[in-house]
Amino acid sequence: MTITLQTIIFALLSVVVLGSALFVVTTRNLFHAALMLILSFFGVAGLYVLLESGFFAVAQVLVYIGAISILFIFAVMLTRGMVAMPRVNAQAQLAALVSVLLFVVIVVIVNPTALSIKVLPGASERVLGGIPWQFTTVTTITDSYIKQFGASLVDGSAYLLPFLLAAVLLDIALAGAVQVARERRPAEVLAERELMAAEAAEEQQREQALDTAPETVLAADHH
Amino acid sequence: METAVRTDFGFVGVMFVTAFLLMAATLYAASLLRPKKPNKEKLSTYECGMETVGDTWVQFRSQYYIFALVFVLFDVEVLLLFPIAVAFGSLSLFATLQAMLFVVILLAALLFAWRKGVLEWK
Amino acid sequence: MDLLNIINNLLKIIGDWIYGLVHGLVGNLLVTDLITMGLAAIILCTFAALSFMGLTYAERKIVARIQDRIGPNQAGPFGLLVPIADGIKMFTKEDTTPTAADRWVYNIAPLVIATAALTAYAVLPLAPGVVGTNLNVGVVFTIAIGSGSVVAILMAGWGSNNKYALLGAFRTVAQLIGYEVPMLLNLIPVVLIAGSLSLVDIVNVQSTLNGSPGIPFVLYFPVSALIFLISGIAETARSPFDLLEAESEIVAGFHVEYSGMKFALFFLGEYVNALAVSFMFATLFLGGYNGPIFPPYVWLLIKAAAVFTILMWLRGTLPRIRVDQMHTMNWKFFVPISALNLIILLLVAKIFQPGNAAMPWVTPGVQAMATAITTLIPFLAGLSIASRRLRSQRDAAEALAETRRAANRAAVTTSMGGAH
Amino acid sequence: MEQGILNGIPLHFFLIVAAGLFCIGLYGVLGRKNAIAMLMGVELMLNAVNINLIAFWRYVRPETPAALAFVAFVFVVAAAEAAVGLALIISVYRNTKSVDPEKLDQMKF
Repeated sequence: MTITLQTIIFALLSVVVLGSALFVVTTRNLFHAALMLILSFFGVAGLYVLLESGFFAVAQVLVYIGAISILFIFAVMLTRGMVAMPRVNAQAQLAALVSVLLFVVIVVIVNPTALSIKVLPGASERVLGGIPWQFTTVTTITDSYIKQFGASLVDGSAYLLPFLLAAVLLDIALAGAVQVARERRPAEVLAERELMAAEAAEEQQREQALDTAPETVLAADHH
Repeated sequence: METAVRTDFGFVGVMFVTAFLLMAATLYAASLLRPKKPNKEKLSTYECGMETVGDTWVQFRSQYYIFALVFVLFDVEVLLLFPIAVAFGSLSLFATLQAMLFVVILLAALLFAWRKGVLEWK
Repeated sequence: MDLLNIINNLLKIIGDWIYGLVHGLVGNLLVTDLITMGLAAIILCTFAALSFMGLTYAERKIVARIQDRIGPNQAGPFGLLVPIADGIKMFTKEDTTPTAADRWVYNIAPLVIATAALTAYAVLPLAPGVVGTNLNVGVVFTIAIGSGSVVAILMAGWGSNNKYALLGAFRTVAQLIGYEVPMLLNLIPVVLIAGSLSLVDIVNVQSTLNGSPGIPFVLYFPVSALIFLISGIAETARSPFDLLEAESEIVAGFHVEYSGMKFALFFLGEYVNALAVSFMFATLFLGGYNGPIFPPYVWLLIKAAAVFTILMWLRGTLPRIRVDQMHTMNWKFFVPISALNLIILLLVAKIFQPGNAAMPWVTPGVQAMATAITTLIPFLAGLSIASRRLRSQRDAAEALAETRRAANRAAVTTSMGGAH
Repeated sequence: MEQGILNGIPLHFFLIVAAGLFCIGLYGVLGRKNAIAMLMGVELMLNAVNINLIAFWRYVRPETPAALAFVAFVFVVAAAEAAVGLALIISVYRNTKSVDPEKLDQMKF
């Protein structure tokens, strides 16, 4: 393997991504965790650049760093006082074991030198879902991939349905989140509680009626 | 063998590193030049001369979070609209109508938030 | 090569000469690229930092003139040395880190904001063939890199461990992310017509070269341009949108704990961002470096300076708006109007697309007129509805206050009558 | 058989980094005692998925935008998930003053 500028950058970015991700899952201070999450997202954007998909690198910065991280930081600050809590729960050691095992399994699977492993008995070459695992050339891409992608989003025979469903999903997510997160006025909350109490009382009454005179109620229902 | 650098994002990286180093150098130079005479009073948290009461965690209103929610919605929407805008020149009328429908669906979310009264600054 | 050509392509010629020089010295293509890119980055950063110094002076002078003052006039002729004096002051001022602060976060925040602001200049086309990098996603990049300053502000607010800093940071971020939405929404029309996210392509579409229509996008989308500019001012948190800072009323918001050079970096970030918004507006809507007679880079500077002058003018004349007005204007006017505009534009720009065989009379000029008129109508309608609504609200509030006053007067007179 | 290599980086490098990120995220989801930290883990996992998708797109099928569409929808889903999840956490915190998922053993508040 030859060492190029790209491999050096790749190594640096990998260290940044994995290191900051480790920091995220181990630190006690949630605000620091959120900052390190941002660094990790940034590193991932760098990996996208190395994969020559600049649009998604920028989109990663715009959506993950510019929007989702802000949501996280706001949530950390709104649930104040929870900055230093116990880091891990009771099953943390088991979780670590599972994660490490999974990692080992994935590394064994994607390791291209272990050609002798066969996924199915009798299979000569790893073929997963129609994509030959071993390929010989990497074709160059042009800038038109953004255009292609954009056209496919509104193409009825491509991804139009998921595209519109994504809009609906965002709609529902916003509606639900606003409904859950908004602070209601005390009067509003009280009114709702009264309504719920009234409903519960009604329910109880009906049940009592059922208990005391089941036959008559059933008969009334029957008619 | 020489490899040509892909200069498109390469320059962004160089610019980022250069800007960061220049600014850090400025801070370092300032740290050499400036006096350093700290005392307890000077290093206390600034609150117009009063002693600070309580910790920094005053109650924040979830209003901020709701603004961030609407922002996230539109951010993701615009992200999906940019590639469509790039491809706009060759789109059919049907495809354009679908893109319009997409914006209309998301505008509905804004109207919902408006009706719920969460866009008010109270 | 004649003199005119040399002047027009001055930047490109210098750049090529430096590249050739370095290549001659080093010989290796990779190393040459790296060195020249580093040089270009240093030049761009220095340009931004120097223009920061110049702009502070220009702004003080111009705002002073607007407000019938003289402005700085002591240091040097016409006070020209004031920026240098400021710089020396900033460098030699003591820089405290509060004991309660979160050290790392507190110290890195100003670096992040300045770096993010400077990196945006990497994609700015300065003249034909002279651009830091012709990124094929340049437009999105300039907006995306702005989220760096949002993160930096939150870091500063948190790191200071000060109630007012944190509250100020929250308010600032609410404003910044709010006004990012109309900014993004009004970028899309430009991309629709240009068919590319590259800033160089967008500038080229606005020139008359290569058979392009040569119409600046401000004529296509006057409404979008206006909303983009106002959102841009709000994005950089300048007056009249500087209510999070409100130097004359409350403590300075998220950077209350900062002093010395770190404070200067926040200030630099703010100015560099404002200048970047001016350059972006000039590039996206005013045709960038295109223009007759003068060399391209001069045109770009003229346009950006004109936009920045508008910014200073607004700062000198308009009163600061209230926080509820600011959010209402954004969420209830700019965002719905921008989205509505976008819906209309998608349809109109598609129907009036040049090159349609059924409608051969449609030229880019016709398309521009169609988009301009169809977006102006809902904008003006929305404006009149909003103003009528606000006026009726204000009238109602005043009527209520008047009745209260009358009731008070009546109560006072009766009580006085009882005393008699 | 020679592998396809892009700029000196073979495909499985990206896959292994993505696997590492995924497993770290998984540990975050399973092992943290704080609901917000768990959501951070989920975001890390989604990022790992995105790396895989883009890597496969670039190395194997750069001519079709299928993987890109998936990536875009992962962005959408990640945004929606973070928005709703954090809203729930804020709401629960308002009612119980806790963000520990193990304490949420009541069906209503």
